Amino acid sequence: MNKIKLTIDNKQIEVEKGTTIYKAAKELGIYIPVLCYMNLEGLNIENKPGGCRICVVEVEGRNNLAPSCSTDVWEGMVVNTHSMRVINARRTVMEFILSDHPKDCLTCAKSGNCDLQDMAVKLGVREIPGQEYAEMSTYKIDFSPSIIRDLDKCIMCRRCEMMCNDFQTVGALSAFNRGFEAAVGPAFEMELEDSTCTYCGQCVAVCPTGALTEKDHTRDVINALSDPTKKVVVQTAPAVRAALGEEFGMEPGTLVTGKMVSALRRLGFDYVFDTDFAADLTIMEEGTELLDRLTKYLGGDKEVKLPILTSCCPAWVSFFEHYFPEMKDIPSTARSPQQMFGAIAKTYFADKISTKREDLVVVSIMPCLAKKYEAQRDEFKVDGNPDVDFSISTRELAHLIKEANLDLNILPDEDFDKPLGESSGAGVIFGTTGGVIEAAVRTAYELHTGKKLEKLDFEQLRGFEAIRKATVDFDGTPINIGIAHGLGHARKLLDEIKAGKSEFHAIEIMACPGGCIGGGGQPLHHSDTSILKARAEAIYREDAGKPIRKSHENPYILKLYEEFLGKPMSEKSHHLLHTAYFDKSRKIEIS
Amino acid sequence: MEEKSMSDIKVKVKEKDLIKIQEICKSFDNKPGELINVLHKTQEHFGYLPAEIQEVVAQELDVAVAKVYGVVTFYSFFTMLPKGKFPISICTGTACYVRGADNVLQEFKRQLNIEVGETTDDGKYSLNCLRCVGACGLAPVVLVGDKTYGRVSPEGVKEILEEYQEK
Amino acid sequence: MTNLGGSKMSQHKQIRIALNNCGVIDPENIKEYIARDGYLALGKCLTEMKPEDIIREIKDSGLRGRGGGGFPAGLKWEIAAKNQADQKYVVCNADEGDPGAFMDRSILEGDPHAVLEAMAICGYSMGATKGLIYIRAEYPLAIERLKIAIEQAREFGLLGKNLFGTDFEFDIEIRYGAGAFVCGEETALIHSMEGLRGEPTIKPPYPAESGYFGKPTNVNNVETYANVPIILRKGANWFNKIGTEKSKGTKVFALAGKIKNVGLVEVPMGTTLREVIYEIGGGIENDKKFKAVQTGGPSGGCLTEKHLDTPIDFDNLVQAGSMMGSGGMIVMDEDNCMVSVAKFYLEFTVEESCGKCSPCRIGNKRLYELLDRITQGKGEMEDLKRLRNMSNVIKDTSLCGLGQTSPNPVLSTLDNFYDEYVAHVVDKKCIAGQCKDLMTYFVIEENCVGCTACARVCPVGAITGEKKEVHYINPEICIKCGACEERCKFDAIIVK
Amino acid sequence: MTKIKTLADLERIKNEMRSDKDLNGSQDNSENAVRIKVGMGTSGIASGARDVMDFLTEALEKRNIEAVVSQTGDMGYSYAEPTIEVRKPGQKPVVFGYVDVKKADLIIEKYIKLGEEVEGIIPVNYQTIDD
Repeated sequence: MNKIKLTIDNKQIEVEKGTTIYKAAKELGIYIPVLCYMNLEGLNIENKPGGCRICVVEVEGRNNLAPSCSTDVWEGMVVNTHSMRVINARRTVMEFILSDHPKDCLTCAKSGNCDLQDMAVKLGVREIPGQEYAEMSTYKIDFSPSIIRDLDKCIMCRRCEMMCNDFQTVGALSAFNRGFEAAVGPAFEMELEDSTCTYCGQCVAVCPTGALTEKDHTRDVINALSDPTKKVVVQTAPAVRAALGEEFGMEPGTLVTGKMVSALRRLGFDYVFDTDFAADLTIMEEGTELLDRLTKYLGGDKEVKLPILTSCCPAWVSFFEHYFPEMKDIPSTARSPQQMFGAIAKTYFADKISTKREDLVVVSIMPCLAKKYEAQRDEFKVDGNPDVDFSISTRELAHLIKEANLDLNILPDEDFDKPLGESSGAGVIFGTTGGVIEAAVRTAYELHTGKKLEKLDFEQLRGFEAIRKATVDFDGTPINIGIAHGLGHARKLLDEIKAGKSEFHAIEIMACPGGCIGGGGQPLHHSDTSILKARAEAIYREDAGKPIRKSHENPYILKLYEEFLGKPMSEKSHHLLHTAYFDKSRKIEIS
Repeated sequence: MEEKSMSDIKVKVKEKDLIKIQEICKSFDNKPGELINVLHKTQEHFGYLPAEIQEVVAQELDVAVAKVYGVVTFYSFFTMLPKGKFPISICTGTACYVRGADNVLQEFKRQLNIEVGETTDDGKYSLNCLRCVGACGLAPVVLVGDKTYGRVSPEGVKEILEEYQEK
Repeated sequence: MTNLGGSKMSQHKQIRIALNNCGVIDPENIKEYIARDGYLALGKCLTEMKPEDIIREIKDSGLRGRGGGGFPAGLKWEIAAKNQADQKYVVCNADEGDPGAFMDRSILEGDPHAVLEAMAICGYSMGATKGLIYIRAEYPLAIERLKIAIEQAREFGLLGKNLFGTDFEFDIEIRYGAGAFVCGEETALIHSMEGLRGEPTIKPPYPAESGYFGKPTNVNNVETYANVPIILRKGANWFNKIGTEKSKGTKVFALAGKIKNVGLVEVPMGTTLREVIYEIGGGIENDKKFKAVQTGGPSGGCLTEKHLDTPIDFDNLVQAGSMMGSGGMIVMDEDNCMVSVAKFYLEFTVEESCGKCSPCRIGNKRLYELLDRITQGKGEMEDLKRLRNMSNVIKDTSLCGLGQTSPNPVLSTLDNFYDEYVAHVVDKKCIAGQCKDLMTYFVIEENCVGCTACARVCPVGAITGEKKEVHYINPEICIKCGACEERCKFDAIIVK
Repeated sequence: MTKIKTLADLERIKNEMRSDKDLNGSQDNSENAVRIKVGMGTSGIASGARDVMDFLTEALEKRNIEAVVSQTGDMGYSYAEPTIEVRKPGQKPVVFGYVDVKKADLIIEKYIKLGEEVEGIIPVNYQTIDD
């Protein structure tokens, strides 16, 4: 009985009580333009400050215009979404917004992919009256290792603030100042590098303008590729292949693995490898560590701490370094696949091709911005030379491909190079929430029980629910597994551990919604979460089609151990594939 | 892997300041909802709210320091800069405006050679505007510290400043 | 206009209801309040009336919120009463931010117990046990007296548990504002009390449904509460005989500006502006010519001669292009430039906008810039159209009451003083002589003796002339600092 | 102080105070005392009301005039502040405006002592709820 009848643009509709005008109109196929409003359906993320006022509509009987994103419908409401009063108001408000926005669209990182630009086009803004004497708010630009903040372009939509605080509970960003001077940024307008930012990049992923963008490394990559004295190796993260096609007009969820390889080869990379290989390696190390801790724990060793937490996600690593430093000995010490790849490439592989470390350049293609930060962490450098030289995002790769005049749509499918290009299906699913732990379970189960798994698809570990719990029977030993995506959800699990109330043996955490497929470096989803789901499905599809689906069966991994590392958790592995964590909490010191 | 200090963030404060802030926060049960009350008390004690003090408040109340900064910069009563020994406030409420407060303000700016919100180099005077002290009958009104001056004219500015010259 | 019930017609235009005890009792002595029937209404309510009876009485009285909007107080209470919750709050909005208004401060300084008593009554009627007074930190004396009053009320058992021997308990805490005009808006006020930036949020939900920490909360301002004990003592029928059909009771104004008797005034709704300005206020200072009266502060508008006989009430003022607001009433004379007045208010709004919504954050800035250009003589006729369109859009699209009313000073001056705008734009003249950039300094040849004092004092060398000869001010160079005029002993320099 | 529990308790305090006609809370019940109230709102104080009050208290005592001086809130006459209300025994209260120390002295010497008129009387211009 909670239905409400109303009229929008002379069309009648019946909707649930509590529906907004915006959503009701959408059901009628009327798309009211919105700017600050963002609804990530299925992820429980909604931003509706009602601040931009672009989505205003005329409601009969109401004095002023109503923001459709945040006004609930009522019985008998009569709405007009395109009266001249509305159109004039929208355009005037847009002129206000643009009057305080730089006009350097030609060189803006967001150009062509900018919600604000699209809106200006849609609303037919052709001039900004009074621009010549309009004061503009200005701030200094912040260049962090991963993210560039140019607050001159901030329109106070508050999406980044919401992601950083409500979803990630990082709290690096907040609205500051008042009125015309108001913007969103870290405390004291400090640089992100000095804040508790984890570089998850979700602020960038939702920013509707060029205020938050990635630090672009494509120029560095071009320079490396043009240097005849360098051998350039590239690795591609699993989530990239499930999203790159979108930048070339393909349907979300299109897998472009082969075309991507072929594009990279044409760009001039000497070796096109796969981060998935390193993901398999991660499973070998992390899975062994898990089994080791588990065995000791079940054997009554009180020194051993459980649950073990995954450590592939660099934003997540930063998060616990900032907020839970007292628990820094709980996560697995295994480095992330990106870093394992770099370490192996610059030792094992460099030796194989008889190239000196400093003449080998490792580029990674990542769905992630935190990877840029991770690549330049001191502990991943040898004599100042980083294991991974440049980490570029899926979006940056798309730019490079376009710049090279290549059309991904018509490129042939090609295969990765060997040996670091071979991977199992387990490596592929690292790209989505639940994937790392599923890959680990596949290996840990078989190594622990000595039995072959009947079924490799662990459906109970999959899905988009914020926090998921599952128990896997390890031949009589029930192993409790927790999964969280989003750091706010991770925080809940960590608080439980801190309080001694955690029931889990192992927990997988990824910082971004949906995992890496929803990373801050991916093609922008523009609030359409069905895109994320399609990417996740593509990842699982790729896994299902792989001849080898378990990390410990990857022949090149086995060969790597045989030729170079010895066995998982060996002295050499420890040196190259593991790391330590640091206390990065904000400390008050007595001066 | 050797333990080395990453770019960890350290905030330095004097011990007695730290204890004072902790005391203030505790008096409000360290509730995040009491942030504004805490900031009032803290500013009352320190005269202003520099970054390191905000950091401590943030930690004590378990609020992100960015949020504390967001609150401090929202409210005009809070300041991150120390005020002069003799803070001068010019009422720019409507009644004072209508009776020429702007001319008085300009004269103070000229005489002190500072802008609104600034403090003279010798730390003696700072200049601020405030909205209606409620002494509209005396408009335009100027406050120096707690002392109120009514019906101030631009010509009277020099006289007021002279009072504090020797102090 | 109906005067006080009964046969006796007073010669006085003022009736003091909200100000009943102001300037009469010692605000720091609860006994003096009790001696004037203080806390009698609370006692009666608790011992003789049901919550719904009280709400009915307030509704019947016709009392409307004195903070600006004029929402019926009884209805507000009723909504809060109907929303069930384990905790509810009674909030007093004492964040009087309207520049040039000091009614609430005066009530709190002069009669704090009236507000405490009213809040307790409101708490009983809606089922709340906690009261919060949100007061500007800039009001130290009012805060001090409130603290004393709360302490004394607790001591006398008039706040706390088992009031008047009943099960009802009620206590009050003080929360401090920190200098943000927007916190007068109730959702912003609530956020501020929660320790957040005082940004308003979209209503609904209204505070009566979801307010302080999500609980049903009733927010009224000081003056509204100050009326409550008297209404309950003297009855709704006594109160609703005062005032006009839709606006009952009285309104306190802070009369200021170019008026002889600056001060607090409380008049029955329906009194005309003329009566307030001339009969109570004593007319214009220095016998200058009346030009405009501004009501409603930055949300209101400037009314003129033709509005002087308009009976003051909520609806009439809105119809005239202004609003009641909280009760600031600023009188302006012929020396006040109305474009500058509009600019003054816009400067205020620009400074006080919270920045959350774009029309208020940016639009008001643009309005201000345009007005500034006009006062500098750089305006064009086209700009007047733009002013109006921008104003209308800002009103139409802003999130909260601040932005929805901020263009009122512009619109009302455009409506009532259009000629003055045109004079600035077309003739590049400021009739009131307030806009410096539109003034020119001249030497009156007859008076100039050629002493060269002016040329020597001019900081930009705009004055030329031989000794003992008439001097000349080059308007191209002159920065209009006025130094020459001040220096000339022969009245030979004038400004026009 | 015992807490007020009933309307009768309230009534009792009221009567106590009423019998002490000046409502100032002092126990001085003398019929012969001059009652003075000083308007001490923010603007009154800003205009110097505190000095006036201190002066009055001190001067009246020194000059042996039986008087009770108390503070009150804003009387509403901002333009004429500081303002004081003086009630001589058996007479109607009179409000004086623009009262500085000098004027206060004059009020004591002329109006209170001799009953002579002093400039600056502000006529009452409002009715109360009890009128």
